[in-house]
Amino acid sequence: SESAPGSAATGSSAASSSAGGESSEEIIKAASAAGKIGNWGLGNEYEIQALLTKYGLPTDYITQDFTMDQFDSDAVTLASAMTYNELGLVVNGYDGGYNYGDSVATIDMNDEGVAMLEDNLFCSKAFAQSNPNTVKAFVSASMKGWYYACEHPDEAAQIVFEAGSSVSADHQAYMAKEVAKLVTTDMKGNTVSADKVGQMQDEAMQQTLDLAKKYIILEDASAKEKLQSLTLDDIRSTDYLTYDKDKDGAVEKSAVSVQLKWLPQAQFMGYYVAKAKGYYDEVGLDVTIVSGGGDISETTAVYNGTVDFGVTWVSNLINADAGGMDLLEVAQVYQRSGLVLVYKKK
Amino acid sequence: MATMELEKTLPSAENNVEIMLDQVGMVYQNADGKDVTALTSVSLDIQKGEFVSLLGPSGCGKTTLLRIIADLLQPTSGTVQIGGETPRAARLKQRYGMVFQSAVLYDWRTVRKNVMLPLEIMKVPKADRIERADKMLKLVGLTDFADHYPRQLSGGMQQRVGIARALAIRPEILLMDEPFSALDEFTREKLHVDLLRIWRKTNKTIIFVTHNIQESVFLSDRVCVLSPHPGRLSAVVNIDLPRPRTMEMKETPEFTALVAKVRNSFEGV
Amino acid sequence: MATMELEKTLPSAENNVEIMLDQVGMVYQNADGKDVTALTSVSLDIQKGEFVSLLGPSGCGKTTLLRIIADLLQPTSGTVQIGGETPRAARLKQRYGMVFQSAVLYDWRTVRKNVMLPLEIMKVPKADRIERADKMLKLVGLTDFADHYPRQLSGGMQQRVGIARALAIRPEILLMDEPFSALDEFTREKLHVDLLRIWRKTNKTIIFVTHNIQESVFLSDRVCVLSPHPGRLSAVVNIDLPRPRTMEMKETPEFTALVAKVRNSFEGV
Amino acid sequence: MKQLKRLAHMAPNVLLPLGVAVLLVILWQTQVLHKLLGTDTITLPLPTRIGEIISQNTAAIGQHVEITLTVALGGLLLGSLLGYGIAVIATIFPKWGAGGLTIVSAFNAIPIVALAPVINNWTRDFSNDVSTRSTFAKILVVTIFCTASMSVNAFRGLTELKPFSEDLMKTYAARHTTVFAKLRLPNSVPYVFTALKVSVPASVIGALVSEYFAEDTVGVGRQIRENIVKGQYPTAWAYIAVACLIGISMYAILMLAEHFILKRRKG
Amino acid sequence: MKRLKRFFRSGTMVTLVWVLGIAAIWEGFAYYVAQTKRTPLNVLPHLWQIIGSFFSDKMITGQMTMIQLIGNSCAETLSRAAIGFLIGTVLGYLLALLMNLSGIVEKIAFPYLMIIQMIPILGMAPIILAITGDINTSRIVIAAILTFYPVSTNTLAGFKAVEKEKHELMYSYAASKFQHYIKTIIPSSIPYFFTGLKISAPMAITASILVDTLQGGNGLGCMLSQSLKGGMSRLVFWDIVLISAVIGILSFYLMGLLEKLICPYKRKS
Ligand SMILES: Nc1ncnc2c1ncn2[C@@H]1O[C@H](COP(=O)(O)OP(=O)(O)OP(=O)(O)O)[C@@H](O)[C@H]1O
Ligand SMILES: Nc1ncnc2c1ncn2[C@@H]1O[C@H](COP(=O)(O)OP(=O)(O)OP(=O)(O)O)[C@@H](O)[C@H]1O
Ligand SMILES: Cc1ncc(C[n+]2csc(CCO)c2C)c(N)n1
Ligand SMILES: [Mg+2]
Ligand SMILES: [Mg+2]
Repeated sequence: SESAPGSAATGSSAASSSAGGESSEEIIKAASAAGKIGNWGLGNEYEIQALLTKYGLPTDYITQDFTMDQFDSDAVTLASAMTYNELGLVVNGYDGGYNYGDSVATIDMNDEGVAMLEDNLFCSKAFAQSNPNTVKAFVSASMKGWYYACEHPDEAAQIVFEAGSSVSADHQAYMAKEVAKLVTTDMKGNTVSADKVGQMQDEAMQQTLDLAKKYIILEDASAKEKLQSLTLDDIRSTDYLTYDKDKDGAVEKSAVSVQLKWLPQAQFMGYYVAKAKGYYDEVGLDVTIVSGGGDISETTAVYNGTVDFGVTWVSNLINADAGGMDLLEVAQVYQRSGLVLVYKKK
Repeated sequence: MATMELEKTLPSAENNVEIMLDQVGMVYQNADGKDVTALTSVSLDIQKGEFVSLLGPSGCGKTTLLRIIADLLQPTSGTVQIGGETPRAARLKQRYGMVFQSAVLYDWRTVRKNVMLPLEIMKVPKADRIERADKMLKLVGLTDFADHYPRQLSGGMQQRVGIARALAIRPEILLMDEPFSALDEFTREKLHVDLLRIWRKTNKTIIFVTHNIQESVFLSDRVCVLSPHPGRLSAVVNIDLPRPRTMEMKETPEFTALVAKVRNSFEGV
Repeated sequence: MATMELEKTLPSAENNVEIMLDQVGMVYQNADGKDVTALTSVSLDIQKGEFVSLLGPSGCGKTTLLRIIADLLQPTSGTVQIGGETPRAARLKQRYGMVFQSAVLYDWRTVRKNVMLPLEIMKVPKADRIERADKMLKLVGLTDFADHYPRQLSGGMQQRVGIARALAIRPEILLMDEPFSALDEFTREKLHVDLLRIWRKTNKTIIFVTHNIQESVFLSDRVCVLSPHPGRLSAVVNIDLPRPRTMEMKETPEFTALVAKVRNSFEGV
Repeated sequence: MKQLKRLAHMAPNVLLPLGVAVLLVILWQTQVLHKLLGTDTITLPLPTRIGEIISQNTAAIGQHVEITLTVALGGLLLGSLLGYGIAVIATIFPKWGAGGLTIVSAFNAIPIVALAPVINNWTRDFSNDVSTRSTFAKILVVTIFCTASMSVNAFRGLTELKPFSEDLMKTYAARHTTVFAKLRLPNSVPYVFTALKVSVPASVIGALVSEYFAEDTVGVGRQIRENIVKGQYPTAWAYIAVACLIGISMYAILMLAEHFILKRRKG
Repeated sequence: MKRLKRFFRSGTMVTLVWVLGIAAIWEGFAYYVAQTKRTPLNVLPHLWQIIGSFFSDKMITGQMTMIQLIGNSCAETLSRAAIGFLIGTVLGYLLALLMNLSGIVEKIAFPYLMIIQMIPILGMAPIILAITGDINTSRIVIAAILTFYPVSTNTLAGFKAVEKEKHELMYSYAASKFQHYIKTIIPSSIPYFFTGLKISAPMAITASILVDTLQGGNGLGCMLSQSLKGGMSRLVFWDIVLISAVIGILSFYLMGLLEKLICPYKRKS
């Protein structure tokens, strides 16, 4: 698509990231003073806290629920939103939407320099070591699915919808397009070829790790220590991005499961497409997709072996590793942050 | 078969009639819709200051009749007058004192406070209340237990608290439902004497339910014998033993004869 | 004060002594650590086939003594022998039948099944059980209520079921704790006669607790009077009225004299 | 001397469970427990680690405890009062009241915590200040959580009178208010305690869960959830331990209160 | 005519009026919300919207209509709840038995029963998942844990509530421990046991729904959670709230029905 640098992620044509007159700083300071900045918490707050710190503000926020009612009613004036999900609902008029159109604007974490990497693919180090071929096969088939999905977002949306998603088909289509942008654009706004999906850019990874070290607050002294000592090599490995059946050999474990970070929706279209298109079958895997969003988080589920793979945000993985879970990122799907703060223009 | 003895009183024309029962009947409606006839057509006049016993076997309607007089139950037929008024009016004027078949004490009150309960309701001044309660407790021999809770008392002691409570309000009409049946013979005999003394002093009207023939004869001016299925008044026996009654009287032939007479009026049912 | 009457039996040398109490004493330990002396030094021999009453005011230790004999309680001093053995041995041989002060029926069993309960435990064959239960129910006049549940019965009827149950096991020793105190005089008198008939036929040893003097005199061979604080045996009165006893006897001077004698032995306490 | 004897009598009641607790902690600390349950020291951290976290963060934990206690006690109080009030009304109109109570007890069958997010919506207009309206929403959840058991039990306490005790009042021509003050109210006291035995633990659990969904990111429950979702199990355990302590101490206070208030009746 | 009158006075009528009253209040608020809020579905929908959505043939997810979705989820959740409930009941009962048999077990276990009840179960869930390794198993385990407490404590209370006299009766028959339990202790504890079941049956369902929300998959709680998170129509949430209330109440009544089948003697009059 024709996404230009700087506006790549704020995909809706309506919402723009520079509102006439007011600067981001003024808006953030005003909202902070009123105590009306919102986020979901539970590990999604670090970018917001980094942003607030950047402007010398206290890091308090209101907990948002999973609707945008608080934003609608002005209980929250600067609300967290994912470009592909909540922002779409705020802007658009379809079923479930609030139809604000271009009367809202956003502040983008990527532009502000406080972006952290989000949806990735990970497993436990122990699992990767004892099942290298399974991991490679799963990663490569999944990335093939992602590649196809980014090329054909409408078809991908339809596949997700039929796989049991309950979000409206309209919203699903919107989401697929927006997600494709996150996969194919990096934090600086440069285009990343979709056939490189899964690659780990060290600079973005490092920025994420550095911010995580600063904003993940831990009460557990030994976890704190562990967090500060983490390096990129502790949390990610590029060894599993490609799989050659003939050279590497057959998979060690053929029935595997992956737990998503959230409900079944186009946010995870790559996996649904890989399953529907038979990419997993091709490499000899039988994959179960477990939906997430409950309190048994994907990191916990992977750590204790309930599932084999998980999709999470890099900061969540760092957090879990600091707690001693020994998890390993094996692919980075989103190349830039999908988080924005949305507000109503004056 | 003994001879049947019926001395039903005719409606008295005297104006010191205190309680007047006219053709009183009671039919209970059971949960399953069946009717149970507990009393049929009981007519009886009781004089002011009289001591009357209701005597009869279990289930003959003694308690039912007492509750009708006390306005705790509405008869399904007939009328009741208390001093020319309805039982309700008499109750609202607080003319009744009642001793139930079981003690009916309040767990959360000490013995003394249980006795004081009606006095509180009748707004007797506090100092008076305590004095009157303690006097009654002394009468029933429970002075040492005034600060105990009901659970700490034996069944007989509890029943005595109930009696003390009823006497404390100095009611004009005292209704007693088998008050002494839980007591041993000695406590009972002592209380017989005490009850008669109080009655003589205060000129109460007393209706006393019992199934003990000796007791009824010893205490009463008249014994009303009820018979069951359905409950009705089958005999009224005048007890013309002299007053005051003494324990020794129980061994006199007159007493034995009256007991036999009441017993026969029973068996004639 | 009446003259004191003490006819304590000396330890009998006869070999048909069934129950032998020797200096039996009981001290209860209260929850708050205080000691309560319920019985002191009770010595008494009861012959096989004898009918003995334990008489005394409330709280004098009648139930305590009965429970000690039944091996439901261990005396804190003295010894008890039942047919030369310990109460425990006698209990394990199922020689006892017991009637409690309250009926103690099982809600979930019909009247007949309540009576059958001990027979089940003693592994009496089923057909026998039913036959024996029905016979006992006839005796206590509850044949028509065999298939009712306890809740559907009046208090007096419930107590009769308890009696039928105790008799159904044909115990050699029957221990009865105020079994008739909840009954009206007529039912009670009928049961007196029935109990004596059964006793005569089966030659049981019966210990009968009561606080009714007339009842104790009418039924027993001997009346053991207990006195309270602390409980002790204060008199034993032999009742030499002829057997079989009849209702008419109650009006004889002999009967009245014996009642008076027992009463006096009481008041002398 | 006698007191000593009584203490000795009571000793097994305390010593036995305490002994087991010590044994449990030893098994836990030596990781025998982990082998038995097939788990590891991250999901089930060692007692020393949990203790360490608690002792190193007493100030922060104290703040969260204060907030949770406010919610739990506030909701418990309001819920109990409301429940008692409903019971009183049901006593005044027995026929309609009893039917209404069936409905109220039906609320027990709804996972009320599922309503917590909706209750946030209902209370959004309550105040402009997040902490105020959030506290209000949380207290409301706990209130609803505690109402049913109190109203059902209190109704029983107000109406299940000993036989004839009402008749006794009638013979004194006592007024309804007198019957209420001198008979029904005192009669209901043990029932109130029965209700509290259910609703005290419920209020703590309710407070924790209401914090899960609250707008304000504070409280022991919220900390449990945050740390579990973030994979910080040792810290989550520290807060779970604190939550247990809150529950147990509230229960202990209740038992003591019951002992002192009801001991007279039991003789 | 008479029947109609009866109906208007019956308990069903009272409940009906209440339900209608509450529905009216609900609709009143729903109307207000519909006027004032932009997303009334998130706050308070109309009742007819909720009920209507059940029967709508609109696809709620990619493949299912509302009624299919709820039906499937119900089956999943209820089967897990039922298994957990059964396990919890059996274990709870056994523990109560053990506690009754051994004072030491009771002293040790009882405080821990209390404490388990205090543990925030949702916080514990991930730990239980780690131990069981399977989300469905851990859901069952949690339902069992929550069922366990009320059954155990209530049954134990039932065992302890057996009157002293019943124990003594068994003792006097020299009944074996087994007979004692089978004939006396267990039958008399049944009403208490059912009290426990009546509390824990709705609790098992509630718990099962709550635990569903922890991880994806199928079940009422999963759907409820997805609906709350904007994953599907908010009506799914409201439908499940309604359904869970109905099921919870039904489970309560089911236990009551079972109790009536098992103990017919409890039926009044
Ligand atoms: N509330 C009621 N409903 C139905 N029947 C009743 C009710 N109260 C009493 N009866 C019946 O009425 C009859 C008389 O009962 P009542 O209590 O007056 O007898 P009683 O003479 O006092 O007996 P007791 O000496 O046992 O106290 C009995 O047959 C009893 O079954
Ligand atoms: N378990 C107990 N603990 C302490 N004291 C007891 C206990 N049981 C009985 N007592 C006391 O022992 C004495 C005798 O009691 P017991 O029950 O034997 O009397 P009783 O003669 O059967 O009286 P009643 O005629 O009232 O049944 C009483 O003073 C009583 O308070
Ligand atoms: C428990 C929990 N709550 C909120 C989020 C935030 N979040 C991340 S992805 C996503 C869905 C699409 O926007 C949302 C809401 C989360 N990750 N976990
Ligand atoms: Mg009566
Ligand atoms: Mg006794």
